[in-house]
Amino acid sequence: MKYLYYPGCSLKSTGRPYDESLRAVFAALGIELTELDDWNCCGATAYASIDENQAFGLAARNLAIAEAAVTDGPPTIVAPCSACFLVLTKTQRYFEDYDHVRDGVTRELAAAGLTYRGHVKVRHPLDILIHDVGLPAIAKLVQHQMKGLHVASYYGCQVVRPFATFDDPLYPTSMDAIMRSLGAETVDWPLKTRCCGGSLSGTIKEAGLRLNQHLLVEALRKGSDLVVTCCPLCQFNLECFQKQINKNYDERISLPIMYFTQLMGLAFGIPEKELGIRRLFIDPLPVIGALKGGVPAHV
Amino acid sequence: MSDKPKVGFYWCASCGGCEESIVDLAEDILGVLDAVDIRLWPVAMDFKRSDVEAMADRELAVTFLNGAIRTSEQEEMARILRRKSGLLIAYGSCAHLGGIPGLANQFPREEILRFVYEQSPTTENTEKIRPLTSAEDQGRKTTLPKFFTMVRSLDQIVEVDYYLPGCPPTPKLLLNAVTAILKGELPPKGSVLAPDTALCDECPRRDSKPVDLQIPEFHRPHQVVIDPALCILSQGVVCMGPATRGGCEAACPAGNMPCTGCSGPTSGVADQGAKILSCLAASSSPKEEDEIRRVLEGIPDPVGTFYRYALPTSILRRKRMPAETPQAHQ
Amino acid sequence: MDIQQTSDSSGTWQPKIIAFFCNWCTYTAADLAGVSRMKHDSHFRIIRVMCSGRVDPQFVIDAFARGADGVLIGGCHPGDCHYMEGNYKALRRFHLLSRMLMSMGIEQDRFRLEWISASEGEKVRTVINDMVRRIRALGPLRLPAGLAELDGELKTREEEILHV
Amino acid sequence: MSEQNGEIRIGFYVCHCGHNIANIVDVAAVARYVAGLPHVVVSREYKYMCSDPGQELLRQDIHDHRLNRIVVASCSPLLHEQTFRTATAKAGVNPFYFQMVNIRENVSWVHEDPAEATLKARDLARAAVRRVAAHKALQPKTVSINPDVLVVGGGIAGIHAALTLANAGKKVTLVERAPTIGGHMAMFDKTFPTLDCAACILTPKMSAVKNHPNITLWTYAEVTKVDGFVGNYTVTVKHKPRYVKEDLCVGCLECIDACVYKEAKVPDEFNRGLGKRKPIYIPFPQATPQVVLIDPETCIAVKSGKCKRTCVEKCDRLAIDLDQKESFDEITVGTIILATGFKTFDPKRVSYYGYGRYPNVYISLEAERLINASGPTSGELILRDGRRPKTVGIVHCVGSRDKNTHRWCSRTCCMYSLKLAHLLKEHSGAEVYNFYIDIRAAGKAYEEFYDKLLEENVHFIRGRVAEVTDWAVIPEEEGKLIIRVEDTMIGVVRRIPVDMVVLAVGMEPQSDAQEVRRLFNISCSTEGFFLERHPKLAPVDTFTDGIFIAGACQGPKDIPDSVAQAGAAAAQALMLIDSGEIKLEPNTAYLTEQNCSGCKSCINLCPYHAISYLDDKHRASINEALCKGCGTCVASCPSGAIHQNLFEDEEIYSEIDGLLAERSPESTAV
Repeated sequence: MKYLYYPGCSLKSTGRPYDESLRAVFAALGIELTELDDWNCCGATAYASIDENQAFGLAARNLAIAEAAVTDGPPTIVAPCSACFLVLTKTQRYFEDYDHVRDGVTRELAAAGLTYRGHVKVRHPLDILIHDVGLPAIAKLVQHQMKGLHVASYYGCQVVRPFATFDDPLYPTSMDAIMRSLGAETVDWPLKTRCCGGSLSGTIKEAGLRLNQHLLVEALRKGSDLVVTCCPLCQFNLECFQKQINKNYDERISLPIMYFTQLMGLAFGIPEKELGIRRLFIDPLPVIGALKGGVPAHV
Repeated sequence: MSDKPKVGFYWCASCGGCEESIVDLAEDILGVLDAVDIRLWPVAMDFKRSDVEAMADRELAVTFLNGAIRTSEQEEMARILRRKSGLLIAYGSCAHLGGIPGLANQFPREEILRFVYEQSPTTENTEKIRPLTSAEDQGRKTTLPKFFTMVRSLDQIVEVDYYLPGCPPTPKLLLNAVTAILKGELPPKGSVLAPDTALCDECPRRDSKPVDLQIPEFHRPHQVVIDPALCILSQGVVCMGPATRGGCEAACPAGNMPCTGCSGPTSGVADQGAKILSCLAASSSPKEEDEIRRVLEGIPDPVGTFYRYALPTSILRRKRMPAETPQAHQ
Repeated sequence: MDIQQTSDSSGTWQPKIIAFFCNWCTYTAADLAGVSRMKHDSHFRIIRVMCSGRVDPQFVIDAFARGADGVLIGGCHPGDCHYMEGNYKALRRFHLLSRMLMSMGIEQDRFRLEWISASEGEKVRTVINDMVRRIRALGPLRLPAGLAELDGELKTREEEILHV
Repeated sequence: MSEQNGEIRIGFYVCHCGHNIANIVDVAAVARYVAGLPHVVVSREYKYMCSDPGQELLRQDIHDHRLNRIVVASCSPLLHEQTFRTATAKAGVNPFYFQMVNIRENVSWVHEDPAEATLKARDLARAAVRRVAAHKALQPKTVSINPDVLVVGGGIAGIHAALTLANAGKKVTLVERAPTIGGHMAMFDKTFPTLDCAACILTPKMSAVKNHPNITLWTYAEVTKVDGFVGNYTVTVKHKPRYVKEDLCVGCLECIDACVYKEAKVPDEFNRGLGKRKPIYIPFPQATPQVVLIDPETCIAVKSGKCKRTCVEKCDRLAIDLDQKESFDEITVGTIILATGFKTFDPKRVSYYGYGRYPNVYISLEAERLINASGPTSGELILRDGRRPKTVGIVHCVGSRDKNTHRWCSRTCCMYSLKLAHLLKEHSGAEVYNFYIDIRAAGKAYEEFYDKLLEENVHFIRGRVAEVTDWAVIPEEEGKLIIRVEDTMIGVVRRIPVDMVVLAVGMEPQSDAQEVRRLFNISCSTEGFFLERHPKLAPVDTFTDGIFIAGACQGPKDIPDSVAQAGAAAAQALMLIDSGEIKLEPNTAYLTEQNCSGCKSCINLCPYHAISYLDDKHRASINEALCKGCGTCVASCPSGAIHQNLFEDEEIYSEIDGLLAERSPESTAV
């Protein structure tokens, strides 16, 4: 399996553990990821509300160079960041569905000497793992069964809404399925796609923290040992504001929040250095290592 | 001066095969010569255009004109002979349908000239000299006919009374025509002087064709050994017989070659190629789209195969060449 | 007098598309589009036939030769044909015919076969709008005009020829 | 009146259809334009051509102006072609000298620019005028109607249709794929708005079907093949093996007690898995026919052969046959009524309502069984976790009125939700909440029933439920299911904790509706329900003559509507049967022998084997009785020797030419 890889800005900065663990895990699964050469911002900013044409044009530039980059078969972009995935998917959809967007994008790209024919498929790692790789192949690589580990899979709002391309928009299950194939137990919590506070945490802090708190409290109430997620912003919010939440709302929360690919990596026996575990603020290894059949301390 | 009906033979864009076919009458030609007085036959006797122009209108009882119309000279002779002839008969595929020369209607005029005068392997023409329609040399003016943009059948130039189909027409058809003319037993004006049923009717292999024929693959004649007893189409080789007028007694299938359609369609069909295409595609067996595409690729050149003789008289007549502006002549 | 059909009221060129729709699926779908008031481009004209299998390639060629800029055939989805297999015959003819048309200089986008079931009124709208869009991009085909211009090279007045 | 000395005299009529056409198309301009076309003697516009005065106008003109061709530009030929043909024939002109132009569905209803629309209308009119000039007089073929009828589906609609026909003395075969007739209605406890018990009104009709001398009842059977045409259908029916001889079993049920399974272990279909049954079972006490059957998936004997076969020993009538195989019957009928019913929406598709995740979330049919005296809990309202609910929430419009699932209103949910609210309260004294978008109580005594419920102080909260969750944010919510909803009456988002949630699931087409549609050669509408010939004027006819539809297979319906439609379908069938014969559209293919070369290309193209090869003449020959008029052979004949009535090459060419002609009318010579 070969795919073009679109990391986006997050995975180059706050989301580096996601980038590192994803590459490691995909490599272990024999999936070849080629980073899209000269990719640019997906446009997941206020841009769209300022100039739609240029915003679409910005995102479409990535699609255009991806299309040019692949000669055999339809090019597929893997976009792990929820925001990138959403924006690129939206751009592709609108390009297909609306003449004015198609014309706009074509104009914008022409200015940059580019053309886009609309053949690129934008896909999420979860989609690839479930539909292309398949759970049996994942289970086969597991060296350390995550037996007895209670995992809450947290999807956030963007990967499955509004374009539910590969999973249920309100009650997705793909990440849960993957976690179970690692031997872990998944908690059935109803908040898996509820807002993590998003950018509110930086603007209207109180509102952001409240939303954030709901998720953490419910995850614990459902008996989770840790939370896995597939979104850099969610991971950041849930992990980094725990102290503040404990202070403001008199909670005692200390819940590891990691990328689902990191847990996969550990289960596959990939050294934690290659998975960016040390980059996390709340070390998940104790709770995982404590498990029978879990990851030995030395990795 | 004899009072035998005067007859003319003339050729335009043709290979000469039609002229041959007249001699193919063998000893029967003597009977014909007793009955008629041949006044015009460039292949056999000298002639001057002025002699023809000097003839009284309708002086020739019948003119058999073969060949398609590709040059201004051919157009002019056609018009003159129309005027000088009581009956004008389009003789052979080229005059009747446009014929093999008609396949040139797939190419721009310029491309044809360039190939012939510059690019063909046997040509040395470094100065890229092209013929002119008129040139002066020491006060002497010489002219050449104009090379038209497209090939036309005779009836696209002048009114034609009868058609003798075939490449070339068989002696039998010619003899029947001559006899009919002499006896004055002619069918309605504009008729093709051959049966109005398709070739299969007289094909020796007819009965070997299965009623439930489905064609799984198409082959070109050189790719298979054709069984001499079986229907050629049933062997997956394209045979134009079903869409081609009979009268030749299936000469080609009898000689173990598929019919290529030289006699054109029957009167019920406007476009010979479209009809055989419709019939063959429908009778092929695949159902999956990719499989359909693959099997039909077995007919690599639909135009050359289905319109080998009748392109200029088909509904489309000529390939569309949007780039090409209508020819402004030198 | 007759309005020049090639152009709209504002005088700009408008395509002419002939659509052969089968009675049972696509024609019914077009009716449904009507009943559902699905507005779409007007530059096509429907000819109703009982089955897409009735569409003789001669009709398609004739339509082009008479000035159509595009020809659309609409039939039932494979397996749905009211006459069991007519649409398969149409499909096979379509593939060979569109290849033939292309080598005669008629672009692929000008000749189209679509499966539209009686329930797909929306598809009638999208297919027609899309086809009109593509043909606008290609511009006019003008086969009749083209041939007429070529015939301009002929001498029609015998006096020019006969010096007697 | 035929052509005097071959002269063609055309009358053209453009219809306003009230404003439907006239608002967009300049009908006057069209009439003026057509008046200038060759052979057109009369060209008029009129408000409603299909009205009596409109048809009278036709008749009068034909008489006064010796017209011998008629063109009407109005709606779709699928709607009114017959009307105008008849009018033409009444005036003494062969009905096939008529041509219709569709300028409503194909023009005024789909285009907005009046200039473009008018231009298109002119083109279509000009094409029709040219076409009609090429028309030929035709005589339609008539075929006789076999009086026997096939009814597919044994729900209330099928039952009612079968009984109606049988009582009219017609022989009916009723085919039902389940082991018993009764359909969904048999699962209901009571029916709205009268609250009379479903079983009490249904079971008499079920046994009436079983015992009627004119009805052959085939349950556990499916139609696998349909050949022929109106009046003369040949139908193949597959009988699935019951492993019990239907004619010998008397339904004593002793075999069930005798089964080696002492306890019922298999989830039982009729009770929606809320109850259990044994591998050998009878679907429910009043099942019709009263015949047990064996489920091969769970019966040890059928599966492995290793079983004491106590059931076989027990049956002294030797009715049990563990080696039974499927068998086939072929019947001939003249007409067919499809009453194949509906399927309930699967709420797993709307994951946020928690069905399948939270045990105490039920669908309405399950609730019906829970409160049904003959249900798994014998009418006691006991939840899956054994508790008895103190609060119940009924969520309306689950899988209805929702772009993400089904856009349509399922029409029955409001009323059955009200009914369930009443019954649940009655059975358990629980607080009952209804969460609704609108209460649609359009029906005799329906609104009154709604009022009654309001007085029974059932709670009504107007708002679409966002989610059902067990996410408790306050102690009171612990252990409950919380229904999150915006109460649009007071404009706040509310969280209502309940013990039991009932999802009022909507109605959708049967999962195999598409296969059935193909089998019977009819169409489906966008939603996937069977398509009626006309939504108002032919609601139980289909586009295939002799095949009618009744009940929820055509769209969501409650019992009264289904029964009404079943009656209507039966009446339509009777109309055909009693008229004894039907005129067929004369669009068949024919051969001009002198042009046929005997190339045999056409023979294999005909799916109906209507074309044969005459070995003596070496020519093809078409049997017009077998020809259905698709025209595929016509398009293929490489000699142009095959022609099609109503769709002659010449007619289509003149239509093409007419559509594309740009010459001014004065010079348009046909």
